[in-house]
Amino acid sequence: MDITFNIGGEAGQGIDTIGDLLTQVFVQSGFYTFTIKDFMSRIRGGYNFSQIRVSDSPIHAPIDDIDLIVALSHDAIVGKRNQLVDGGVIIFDDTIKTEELDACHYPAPLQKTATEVGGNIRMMNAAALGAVLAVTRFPFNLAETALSEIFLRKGRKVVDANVEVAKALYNLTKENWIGTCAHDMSTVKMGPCKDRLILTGNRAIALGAMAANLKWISSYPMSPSTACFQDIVSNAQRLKIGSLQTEDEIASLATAIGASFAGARSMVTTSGGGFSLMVEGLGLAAMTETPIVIYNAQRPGPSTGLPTRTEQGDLLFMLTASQGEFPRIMLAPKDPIEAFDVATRAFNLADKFQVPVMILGDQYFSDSVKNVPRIDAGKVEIDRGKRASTMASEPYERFKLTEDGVSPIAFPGDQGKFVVASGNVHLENGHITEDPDIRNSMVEKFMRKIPQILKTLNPPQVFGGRGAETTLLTWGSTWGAAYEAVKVLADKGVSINLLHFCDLFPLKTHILTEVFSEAKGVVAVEQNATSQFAKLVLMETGLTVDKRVNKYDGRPMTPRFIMDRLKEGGIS
Amino acid sequence: MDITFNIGGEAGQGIDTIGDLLTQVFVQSGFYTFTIKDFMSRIRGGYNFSQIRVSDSPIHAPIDDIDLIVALSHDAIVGKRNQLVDGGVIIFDDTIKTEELDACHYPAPLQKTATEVGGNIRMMNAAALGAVLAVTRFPFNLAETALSEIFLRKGRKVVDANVEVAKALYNLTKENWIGTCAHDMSTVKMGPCKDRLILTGNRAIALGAMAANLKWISSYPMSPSTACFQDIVSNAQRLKIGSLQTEDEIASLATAIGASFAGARSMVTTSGGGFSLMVEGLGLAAMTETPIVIYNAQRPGPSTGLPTRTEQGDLLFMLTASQGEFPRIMLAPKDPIEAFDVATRAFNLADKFQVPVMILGDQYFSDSVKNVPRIDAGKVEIDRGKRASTMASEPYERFKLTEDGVSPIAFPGDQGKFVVASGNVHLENGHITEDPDIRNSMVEKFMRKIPQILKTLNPPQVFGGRGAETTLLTWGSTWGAAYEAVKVLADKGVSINLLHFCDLFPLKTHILTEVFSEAKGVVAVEQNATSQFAKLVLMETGLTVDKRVNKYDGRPMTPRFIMDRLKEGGIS
Amino acid sequence: MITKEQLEGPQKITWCTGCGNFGILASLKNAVGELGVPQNQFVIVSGIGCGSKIPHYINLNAIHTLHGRAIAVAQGIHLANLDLQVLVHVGDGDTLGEGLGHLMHAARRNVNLSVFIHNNGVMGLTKGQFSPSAPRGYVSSTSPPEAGAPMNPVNVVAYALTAGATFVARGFSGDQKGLVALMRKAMKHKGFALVDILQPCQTWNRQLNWKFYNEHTYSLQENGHDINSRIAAIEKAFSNGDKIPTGVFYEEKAPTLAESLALPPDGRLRDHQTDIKAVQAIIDELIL
Amino acid sequence: MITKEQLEGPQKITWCTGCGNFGILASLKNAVGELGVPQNQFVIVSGIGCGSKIPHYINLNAIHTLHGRAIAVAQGIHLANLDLQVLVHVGDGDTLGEGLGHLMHAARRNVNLSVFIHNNGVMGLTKGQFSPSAPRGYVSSTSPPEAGAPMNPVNVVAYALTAGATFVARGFSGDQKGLVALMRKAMKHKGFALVDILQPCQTWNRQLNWKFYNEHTYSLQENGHDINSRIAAIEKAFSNGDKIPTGVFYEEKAPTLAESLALPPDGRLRDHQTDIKAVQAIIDELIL
Ligand SMILES: Cc1ncc(C[n+]2csc(CCOP(=O)(O)OP(=O)(O)O)c2C)c(N)n1
Ligand SMILES: Cc1ncc(C[n+]2csc(CCOP(=O)(O)OP(=O)(O)O)c2C)c(N)n1
Ligand code: SF4
Ligand code: SF4
Ligand SMILES: [Mg+2]
Ligand SMILES: [Mg+2]
Repeated sequence: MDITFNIGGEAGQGIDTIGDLLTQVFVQSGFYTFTIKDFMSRIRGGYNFSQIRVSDSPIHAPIDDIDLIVALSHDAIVGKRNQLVDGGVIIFDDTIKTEELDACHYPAPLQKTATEVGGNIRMMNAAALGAVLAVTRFPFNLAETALSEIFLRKGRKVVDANVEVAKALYNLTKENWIGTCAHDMSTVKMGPCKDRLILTGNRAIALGAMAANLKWISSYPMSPSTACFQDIVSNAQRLKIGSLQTEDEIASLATAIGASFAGARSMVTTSGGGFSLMVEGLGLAAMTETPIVIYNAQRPGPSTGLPTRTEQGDLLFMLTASQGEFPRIMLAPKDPIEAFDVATRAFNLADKFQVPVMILGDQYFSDSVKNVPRIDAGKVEIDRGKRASTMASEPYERFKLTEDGVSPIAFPGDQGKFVVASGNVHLENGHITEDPDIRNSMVEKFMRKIPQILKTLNPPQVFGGRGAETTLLTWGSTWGAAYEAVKVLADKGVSINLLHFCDLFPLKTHILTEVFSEAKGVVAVEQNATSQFAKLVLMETGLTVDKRVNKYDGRPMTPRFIMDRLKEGGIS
Repeated sequence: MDITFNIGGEAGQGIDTIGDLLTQVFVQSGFYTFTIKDFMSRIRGGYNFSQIRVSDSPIHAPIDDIDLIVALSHDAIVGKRNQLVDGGVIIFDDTIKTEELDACHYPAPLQKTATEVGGNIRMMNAAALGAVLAVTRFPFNLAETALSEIFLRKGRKVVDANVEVAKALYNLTKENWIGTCAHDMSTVKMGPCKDRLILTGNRAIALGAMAANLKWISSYPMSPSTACFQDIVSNAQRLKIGSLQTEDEIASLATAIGASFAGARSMVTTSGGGFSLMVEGLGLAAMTETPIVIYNAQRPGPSTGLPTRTEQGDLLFMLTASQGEFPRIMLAPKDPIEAFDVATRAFNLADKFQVPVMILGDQYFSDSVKNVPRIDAGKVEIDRGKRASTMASEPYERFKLTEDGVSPIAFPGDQGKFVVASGNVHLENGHITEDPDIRNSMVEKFMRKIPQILKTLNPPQVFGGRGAETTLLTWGSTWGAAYEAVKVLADKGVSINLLHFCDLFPLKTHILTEVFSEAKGVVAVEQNATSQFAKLVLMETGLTVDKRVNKYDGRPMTPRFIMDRLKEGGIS
Repeated sequence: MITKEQLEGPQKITWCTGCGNFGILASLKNAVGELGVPQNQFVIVSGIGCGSKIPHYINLNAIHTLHGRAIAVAQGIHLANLDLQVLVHVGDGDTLGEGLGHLMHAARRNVNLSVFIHNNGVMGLTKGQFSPSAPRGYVSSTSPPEAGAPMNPVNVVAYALTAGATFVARGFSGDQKGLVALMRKAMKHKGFALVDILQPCQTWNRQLNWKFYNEHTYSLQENGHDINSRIAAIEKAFSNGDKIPTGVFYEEKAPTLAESLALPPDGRLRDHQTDIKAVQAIIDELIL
Repeated sequence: MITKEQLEGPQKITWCTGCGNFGILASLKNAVGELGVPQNQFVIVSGIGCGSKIPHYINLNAIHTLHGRAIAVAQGIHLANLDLQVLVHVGDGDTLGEGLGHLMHAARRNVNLSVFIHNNGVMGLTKGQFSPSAPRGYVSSTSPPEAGAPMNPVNVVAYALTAGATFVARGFSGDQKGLVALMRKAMKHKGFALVDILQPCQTWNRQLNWKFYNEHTYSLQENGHDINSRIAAIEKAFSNGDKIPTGVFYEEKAPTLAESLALPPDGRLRDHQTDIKAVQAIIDELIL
């Protein structure tokens, strides 16, 4: 079973809620889901959709084929019709004026039923759900349990009303609708999925940060990162996290640097344009060796670009941002499960090496919803790195030259110490100098950190077994589509595997060079126009990829997109 | 003849003026000079120096050996003593308390003579000059003519007083000083140098910009770029150039983008920290295809780093700065002569391709003084690129899709046209869109510019003949030291040449790959710690250098430094 | 006179039904239409936000810039060509947060711009977070959960007055007639003119809505106010407790920035050719 | 009481002889010494400029940050540990140009900081360009050659008052006794305290020199001034024609930003451990 629902309509019509409801019903019923959100940079109107893929085995990406469309506007009827499979069905509110549609499609009285049965037009959500379930002949009792649980928090009355509306439309549909849907779920019982935690990338980062003892966040809203910030703010009171929406991104990073300098684990969230404004501050964090975590949820640029769309276009920018040279760490989680882990690791790495750690997400990663196993927050280990001894007799030196390049840290207020730092070149004690020898020592101190960092980072993962003829090379969120493409092709007998990087920089080259030498052809698959990761690999190893698959229209990568490009290149 | 003078003392003591005077006297007398300035980030006190190398053949870099030190403070006596050649002389003001120095050194009554003979302690400059000339037995009549010309602008009286002071100390020295200087210039007549224009890199950029019809500059002071901005401001009234010191660098670039959008050739000057703040604006310029020239005079980073020192540390940062992907042009002049040309080309390239053009200088390039031939401003060609026809019948589209990726430009106020631009993804007419196909077209439009740009850029230059065993690879200001090192080694019979880039990006690879394949070993010589240009070459061509020479103490590269490193690597 | 048809917007409007931006757009069309400046001499410069989409809904030269930087860009456009009538349309998040420095400094320089602030007390386009002009305690998704917006709002009229703006007014999107008059005055003013426009955000801000403004605004001009005293104007700006004053707070003739710069006599840097002989002279003066 | 010896600066001073910064440093040592706060609880945060080198000349915790960003960094330090006494030392170019937005917003939030502006009317460290507080017409290497600085100066006292600062004063480096008193008041004040310090730059600014200030300043307190009225304070701030007022302009008790944030009861985020069970509960609430 592998079925995709597309819920489309105008911004403000509640399509997100319908999508979430559907996702929840299917997860509750034991199925794997993968939901993407596609919306315009406007608050009302336009054409948005939420697309839910449901399967009885694990899934990791959206696919192009749509089985069922729920349309709340005329645009939504036509918007994705070219992706509807043969025998696919469009359910649309019967108040929408439209050209004659085949009888297989279904003008459903969504608004009407919501108002008449539920007494509230907003229950159109439940109505839509009822229609979808009826069309797919999904057993209503399964959904009923799910709905009860979902709405339970809102009280019995809300549950009953929603179930009633859904049921009304369910029954109505069974009676009235004359089409048939290719998918018959009537025999479905409970799926095998036990992963009942459904998470977006944004939320996973937020949870990871909170579990890692984040104590300060200062940010400025910017799509698609805002939800991560909001998640943390909404739990700030409960967990005692200092949070501030600053006047701009410059202040957000500067404030976070201050908080970290004073001893609080700190983070900022932003997107590329906001990160652009943080570039000078990044250098200050680096020069003062103040740990900091920066989460950049990328979107298509340059400039304002496409604010609510997806791209992996900031990799090289973040790699070299800010004047001068300094070590930094870059991580790009592939999905929400990994994101939680990455967020916790980010804080440990920042503290351990006293360098900026940057997490690269993107709108697709940030907003798409995946079901994952329960996360055990108790397992998160916290490593705050080298702390200066509390009873040293010598005057404290914040930038003591050490073998591994990392100096024991102290915070202002610590007994018997004065902590001094500067963005200027400085002595071991933090006071400024222009001495060329000390300058050299401090540069070399920075460089010594890199091999230490490399030892700590995770190697890339190989999926599909070693020694394939064709290797796909991916990083971050593109993993899912590539992973599924590899699976499909491997099943067809193609010799193909996937080399995937979460820990991007400094680049671990060991497995990379092996896999490159094993493969006849390496294909870089990236959500950008210039194959930035392939460039990074080339720059760090001299190894060139043989082919590039690029998507830069702002819409997420799909397995089909990759397979089509591979086919053009003779791989299929 | 190749002699180096080092004039050292405290900030505010006028060592710069002594250095300039010496430079001018030698240039007037027909010698080649090369002057570097070394100063601390403070206004008074400390230890600064001006170092003038004088030769009867062209010279392009400072060297480590110093023949004569003029010391106005105790620090200046000891500061460079380890670089003094055998038989070198230190002239120091006799009021400075110091340990016994060998009799070969000279405690000169500089202050005293200035006050007693000139009536003004500030004439210590002329006194120092007199002492230097006497010590080197330079014919005073040659200097006299030079001094007269130099001070002529200040009036006869000033000339006379200065000549008198210089002469007094000249004679006093001849009488009193018992040492001898290894350099005897008594037989010197006039040198062969006819290049009487003495220029810094900063000034050359300013002149080039002014000759290229720069009409708008908005900047914010930042060492070592400030002098370039100041030079333009000081001529603003005469040339009618709009100029504004803005509140910050963000505003400086944003204002310049506005001025350029409205039709005025525009520029900003800054250093790395200021450029960090311009990163978001850079993306706006790119997305709106507004021509802009950005001059970054680099200094050692990260962060505030060493404000008055030199480094080539921002190359990769500028290469990928700002979110998203877009074409840009990067140029790094090797010296003031080339800088004038680069500045004029920068504006033409910006207009022709409607992309940001970045000029990379550095403190060494910006502040060092070189003598160059007279520049003929009349030869500067101005190419403002494709202008939209004035009598088109169709509605004007600022971002019309064209074969070469460049759309005819119009400015607000042009008859019959509305010029619309946006930092968001936009239609050909400049209004915003989220359409994936248009997004793709616009990305591809950007990419189409790159091959066009490549055709227009200059290839790298090879010095020392093709086909050598060892090739030094340099960019920007490191050229001079490498050029001289190559000359010395080649004279010794070493098979060595120099491959040098001024036009850095997009990278022209033709000659590069040839030279790499000819050489047994390529050595990247860079004023940074991570060999950024070597990384760029690798990233663009897959070619790896064999050895790296790096200097990152903030002091300029010298031929000796390079030769020492080469020797360590077995090349000498 | 430019007709409504000539100004007809190139794109379909994407604002929410009932949004205060509609009233601003309508007023703008009116003011532009009747100003007597040729249509192709207007340039709209906007930031990023709901209100900053306005250039796509009216047919004029325009540049839709960055969040917070519109005033700086506009300053450059103006100085490159003094013939242009440069109008800045920006949000409150935009200009009072990210771009506050540019606003204050452009006001201080008395740059000849008309700045129209679409002031809705929220960040509309990013979904309703509190903006710098949101009231203290305003609850949104990014304010501390218990306290709401933990500070007093930016009083943009007072800020602009303190910085030295030479025309400062406040309009209300619901009073189009008044707003047109203020816009026209701002456009005619030589110097930095700012109109703070009360603009209900129908979707996010439930507090500063149509009803609230209808009940809590009053006209300065109808209630006697001396527009020639900066300090009186500041005092009025701060007197916005229960009742918010609208109308002109302050007006003054003062030298504009352009008068101090080395612009060509016709004020058109864009078409000016530097005298290359003068450049040669500058070079030759450097020759020893 | 912290002794002069304990505060002895770690580095040799690099300021020019006669610089107004010496008086500020001496006053600071005095004020810090007598405040009654343990020495290791002080943190100096500075920007970039001559005055911003002060942390190297006094023995306290310190971070020498970026041009314009000191207040934002200081805000973070303060909120991470409310025990700290956070002092911001910044230049006029620094804070009134590059960093003006941060100043205004921190004032508005009433962040508990003491901000000391080394106000010399020039950019000292970059060699004397006009700063935002240079007088109109002030000639320097980057002002239009004919006009000089082409705008009125930033009146930082008026700006801070308008933004909502709860303690605003002006001192003079030449009046150390007065300055120590103001600094001490600023440090004791709970909320955003700003002291504008008139600081002659001996090297570059020939106009705003010792003589000028000695002759053109007067004490507010000695001449009767109501420090409880914001509007009166603003009026005084603007009354700086021939005579420049010094002393306290305004003082007010008001909630600080920290009171609105979700800080732990002891105000020490730095040592707080998030209750991991609460995090688990948040996760578990998401499970269907
Ligand atoms: C540098 C930067 N930071 C953040 C954003 C995201 N952003 C877009 S619009 C907006 C807020 C808009 O608020 P406002 O200026 O009040 O305009 P409104 O939408 O309310 O009209 C923000 C924060 C951005 N585009 N650029
Ligand atoms: C982002 C940035 N821009 C510019 C500079 C260069 N810079 C260093 S100090 C300074 C001016 C300092 O003026 P002010 O703040 O008044 O301090 P003062 O030296 O007068 O004490 C400038 C522009 C910088 N360090 N960083
Ligand atoms: S969100 Fe608010 S400001 Fe934005 S368009 Fe809708 S009503 Fe208007
Ligand atoms: S330049 Fe001015 S401010 Fe800087 S140290 Fe010298 S006198 Fe003081
Ligand atoms: Mg708003
Ligand atoms: Mg200053």
